[in-house]
Formats: sequence, C-alpha cells, structure tokens
Amino acid sequence: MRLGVLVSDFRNVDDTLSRLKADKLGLILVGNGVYLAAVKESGKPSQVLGMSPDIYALTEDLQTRGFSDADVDKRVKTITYDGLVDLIFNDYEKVIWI
Amino acid sequence: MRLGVLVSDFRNVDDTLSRLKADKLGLILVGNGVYLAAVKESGKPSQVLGMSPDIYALTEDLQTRGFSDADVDKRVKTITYDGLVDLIFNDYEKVIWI
Amino acid sequence: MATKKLAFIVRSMPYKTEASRLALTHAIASQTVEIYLEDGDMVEPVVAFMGDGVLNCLKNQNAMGMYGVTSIEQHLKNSLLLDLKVLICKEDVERFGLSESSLIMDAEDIGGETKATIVPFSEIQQEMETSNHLLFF
Amino acid sequence: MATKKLAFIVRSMPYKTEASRLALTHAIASQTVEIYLEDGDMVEPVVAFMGDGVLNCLKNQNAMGMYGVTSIEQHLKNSLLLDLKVLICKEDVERFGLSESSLIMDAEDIGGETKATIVPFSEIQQEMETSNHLLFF
Amino acid sequence: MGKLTIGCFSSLVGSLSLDFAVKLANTAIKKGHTVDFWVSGNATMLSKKGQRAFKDYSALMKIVQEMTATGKFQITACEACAEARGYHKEDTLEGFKRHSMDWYLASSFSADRVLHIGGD
Amino acid sequence: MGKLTIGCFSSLVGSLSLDFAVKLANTAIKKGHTVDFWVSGNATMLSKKGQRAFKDYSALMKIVQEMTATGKFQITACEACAEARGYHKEDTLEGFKRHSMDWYLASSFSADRVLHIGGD
Repeated sequence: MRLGVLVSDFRNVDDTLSRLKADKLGLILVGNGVYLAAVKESGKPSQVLGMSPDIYALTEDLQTRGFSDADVDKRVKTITYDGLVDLIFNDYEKVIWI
Repeated sequence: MRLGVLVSDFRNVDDTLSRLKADKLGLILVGNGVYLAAVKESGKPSQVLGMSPDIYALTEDLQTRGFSDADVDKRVKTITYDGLVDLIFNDYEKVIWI
Repeated sequence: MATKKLAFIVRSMPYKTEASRLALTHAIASQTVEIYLEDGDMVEPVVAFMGDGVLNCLKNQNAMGMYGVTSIEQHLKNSLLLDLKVLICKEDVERFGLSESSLIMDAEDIGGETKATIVPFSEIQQEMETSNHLLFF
Repeated sequence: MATKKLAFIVRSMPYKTEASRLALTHAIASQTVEIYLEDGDMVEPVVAFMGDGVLNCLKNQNAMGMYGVTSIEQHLKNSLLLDLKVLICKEDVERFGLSESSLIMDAEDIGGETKATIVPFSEIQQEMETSNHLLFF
Repeated sequence: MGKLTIGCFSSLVGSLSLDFAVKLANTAIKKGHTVDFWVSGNATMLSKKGQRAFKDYSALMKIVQEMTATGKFQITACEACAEARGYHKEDTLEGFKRHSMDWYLASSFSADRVLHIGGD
Repeated sequence: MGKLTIGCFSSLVGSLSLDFAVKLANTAIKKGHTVDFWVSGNATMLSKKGQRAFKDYSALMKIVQEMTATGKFQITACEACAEARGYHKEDTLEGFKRHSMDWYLASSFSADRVLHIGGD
C-alpha cells in the first residue's frame, strides 16, 4: 500500500505514525503539523522527521505561522496546494488525515 | 493563593500542572480528566495523582465514561456537582480550567 | 457489481470531540447507502479502535443518565446489532490494563449476534491494506 | 473605586482552536469595559504566553495572505498598541530555541510604544498571584 | 451566597464542556448563588434558536430557560462571534442577551469566582 | 483526471482545517479534477446562511459558490447534524445539498481518493 498521511497536529501524532506500515509512506505536514518541520524542542528536531524518507510541508501553512523555507528541516520538501493535489492523485493510493 | 484547577483532559496537562505553585492546590478532574483517576498506562497510574494531596473527580463524569467509585485511585475523592460548587466557593480563591 | 471496503479507524477519545460518535454513525450509514448505488454495488465498513480510542469501548457508560446524550456504548452496540465488523486493538487494551470483561464485546442485550474482537494491531493494519479508503477519526 | 486584575494565560497553540485569538480580543475589551462599571472602577488585563502557547508570538505570520484571516501577530500588536502588559515565558522560548529577534516584541510599525517582555515563569506565577481572576486559554 | 461568572468557549456538541458549564450553573443557582454565563467563540452555538433535540446531541435550551426564569441567572452571547457564524438577532433564543466582549470582563469585575472554560 | 471526495468535520472557525479543505478542493478543481465535499458535525456551520465576513474569521462562502458554478463540485451537509444545531432548510446557503450520512459513503464508493478530515 502506498499511504499518504496528512499530519495536522504538533502533539499526539507519534504513537499512530510509529505503527503505520506502508510500502511507500509519505508524511505531509499541514496545519499545525508544520511546526514539526520548523521547530526544535530542547535542541532536537521532531522524531517524526525520521519516520519516512518522503516528508513534505505545505508552504501556505508554514507562511501562515511565520516560517519561510529557510526555517524548515533539510529532510522536508516544501510543497504548495498545487503540489499536494498531485501527490494525492499520483503518489499515493490512500490518504489519511491525523 | 488557594488555587483550584479543573483538569478536563487526559493528555497535555502535566506540563502546566507541574509548574503551578499554590499554598493550597486542588486538582478537580472533570470531563476527560477523569480518565486520569481511573485508568492506568502500562500498569502505572497517572503522575498527576501525585501532584497534590487534594484531588477530586466528578462522579457524573466518571459514570458517563463507564467508571464507578471502585475504579478510582484511592488518592482521589469523588464529588458531585453539588460538592463542586462548594469547593469553588469555599475552598479556593481562584479557579482555572485546563 | 462491486463492493468497496471503507475502514473507520477511531483513535480519538470519547466525549471530547464528536469524532468517535460520528465514526459509528457514518459506519452504520453503510446499511442504507444502496439507495445511491447501482444494483449489486455495496459499501462494506469495518470499524477499528486504536490508541486512546479503545477507551470508547468501556462498558457501563451512562451519558444518557448524566447528560441526556446517547452514550458511545449505545452506538457501538447498534453497530454490532447491524453486524458491522468491530476490532479493538490488543496492544492498547493491554497498555490500559483492560480485560475483555470491562469492554463492550457484544450487543446480546438488544438481540445482536455479532461480537467485537480484540486483535493485534497487525490485523488492523491488514484491514487497512484491503480497504479501498481509510477514514481516521 | 477599584481595579480588578485579570490574567489571560495562553497555553494553546495558534490556528488550531480559536483560543489564543479570543484571549487577545477579550483582553483588549478591557479598554471599553468602563461603560458597564462605576466611575473609577477598572479592569487591568495582563496577557502571558506559556508552554506551546509561546508559538503564538512568532514573527512574520501571514494568515491574511494565505487564508484571508487576521493573524495572531496582528492581534498581539494591537494589544501592545493599546499598552497591554504582555509576558512571554522564558523557559519555553528557550525550549523551542527561539530568540527575541524571532518573536513579536513590539508594535513599533503601527505606532505602539509598549513592548512585550520575556520573563521566567516565576514572574508569570507572580502575576497570577496578584490577579483577582485567572483565565486560561 | 456568591456570584459565579462562567465563560464558556466550547462548541455545543461533542466535548460536553458546555453541558458541564450549564450543569454547574444550574447547581450553583439551586444552592442560592447567582450566575452570569458568557458564551463566546463556538459556544455561541448555544444561543441559536430552533435546535432540534435529538438524543445523540446535547439539548440545553430547556434548562437554560428554566435558569433564566429564576432571576438569578443571566446569559449573554458574544455578538461578533455569533454574527460571524450567521446567527443574527432574530435567530437568538429567548433569554439570551448579545453584547461585545467587555460584558464578560465587567461581569468578572464583580464576580466572587470566575470559571473560564476555554477549548474549541 | 480523478474524483476526490473530501469529508470535513471541523468547525468553521479556529482550526483552519475547514479552510484547508476548501482550498484543497478549489485547487483540485482548477487542475481538472472533480470534488465531492461532505460537511458533518461542527463543519455543518459552513452551510449556514448569513455569515458575516469579518476579518478575524474565515469567510468561505464566496469560494464555495464559485466552485459550485464550475459544475465540477458538489457540497452536501449532514442533515441531522445541521438540524441539531438549529440550521434548517431555509437557513442553508445556496448550492448546498442536505442528505443523511449515506451520501458520503456513496460518494466515497465512486471516488478515486477520499480525504477524511476529522477533528472537532
């Protein structure tokens, strides 16, 4: 299964994410999920960023919250709504929102 | 300050609770906060129960969620809405809801 | 003639948001969906509770008596009465120290024959893989 | 003739619920409350951000450009323009590795003179002790 | 006997926080206290006329009107919050006032206890 | 080109999840896809007529009506969820249908992708 997970929150997502298995797992940080890409706690980036090689963050939601591309962890690719629609239709068979 | 804290959630309350200082600190578990009184994780009761000698849980909210007095940790006193009103007016100068 | 399987995965706690209640009412709506579909087409729901969501399955909920609102227990029993497949994650049941006797496993009291089952997360994962679409609540 | 102090303590993140926005709009309403009070009576607000709530104070929020909604930044600047006391918890600023330069510390661009201050939690605790009522958002 | 001001910001359905606030207010009134009740944000949903009392949902209109009849209870909805959601004056349940946010602060000024219930 | 069914359960104001869902739908339509949009729970607030477009609040009515005009977009509100909140047929924004929950499942049946946005 190719599974795209839209991660919309900063807290309480690790437990679910750590259990999901997929042949291809994409994590797409949206809403308050973008804090995972741009904020460290006690010097450490979120462990969510290590859970897949395919991590994206929505530019519009980063900018809403005061972040630019320069603030984003190197492992995260930024995408716009346009790119998100393509990801949903082309890269993943199923998409979920947590 | 005599501070009564209505704790309404099961997650994300420890950080705030651990910082609050009061001459008398009362923790009143309501809503989903009552799970803190009645549920253990990996065999351990919530650390919130060790944060004050004065911990209460609302009977009506316990029963809503399937718990009886027998399910509640010994450190927690159960109260009804009637008792809660008295606590608010008589035992604490300030009350907050987290 | 096709059957599409939808997985309703509940990770939300009860009584904090409407999420778990709406998961069950939407899953139950699979019973009437054929009015919109062609002959022989079907929607097959499966409901699974995981994480803090397993707390929805505790017995003896009295939301009606306390607040005049249907309990999640009642919705879950309705789901079993209508023969929906209901799974409860074993790892989370164990984490919370719960036993089968403390959980809503059947709807016998309202004439239901189908039972809920406690399964390892790997079985919930399998249901997700064989489902056409996944709805996380 | 009395002054009642109200502490608006923000521990919620921005843009997830309406909480932090409503904390600021309600605090600002202290400017017009006298229409309901007797001569000389006043409400004195203090606003403090703690925990994840300090993320409300990040600069360069563009909620208006992206979603057509006033940003929390704008509300915070309005609060400073109206000389509200605004405190930001130092321990949380440090935990998130933020610096003063990344935070909204003033409203100079709209003519404000009052500045926000980064303070240890103990000072927020003191404000709570000297306040008549506490409102946690 | 004292005055309790409750501010509630939670939505009508789902969290039961608004149900909690109403039940707390009712208990306080029965014990002889007076209660001011402020609904703001999503809690302004409580002020909407014409809610249907299904069993799956909170039905708080009746108890609110009983409390209002005691003379020891005032309930006010945030006007801007209500308007943004499309609840106009003519959509408002009987017994509710509508004011701007300063009403809540003024009520807190003279309250013995304030319970502010945040949340969505 | 595909069909995307979006279900959104988040309230009108606060979380921006409903704003996200609307913007995603609009982008998909512009790229040639068709979108079915189901609002249930607190998201039925979107279907209420007469929302005032203040700057502090999401104002999504206009974009919803533009999408409807393309013929590639359908939006339906959960009827029971709306009625419980006091939103009756005559309170419903133009372009919205109202059905029971099976509509969402039927739309999912024929969808290439389903994005279910839970939350309060």
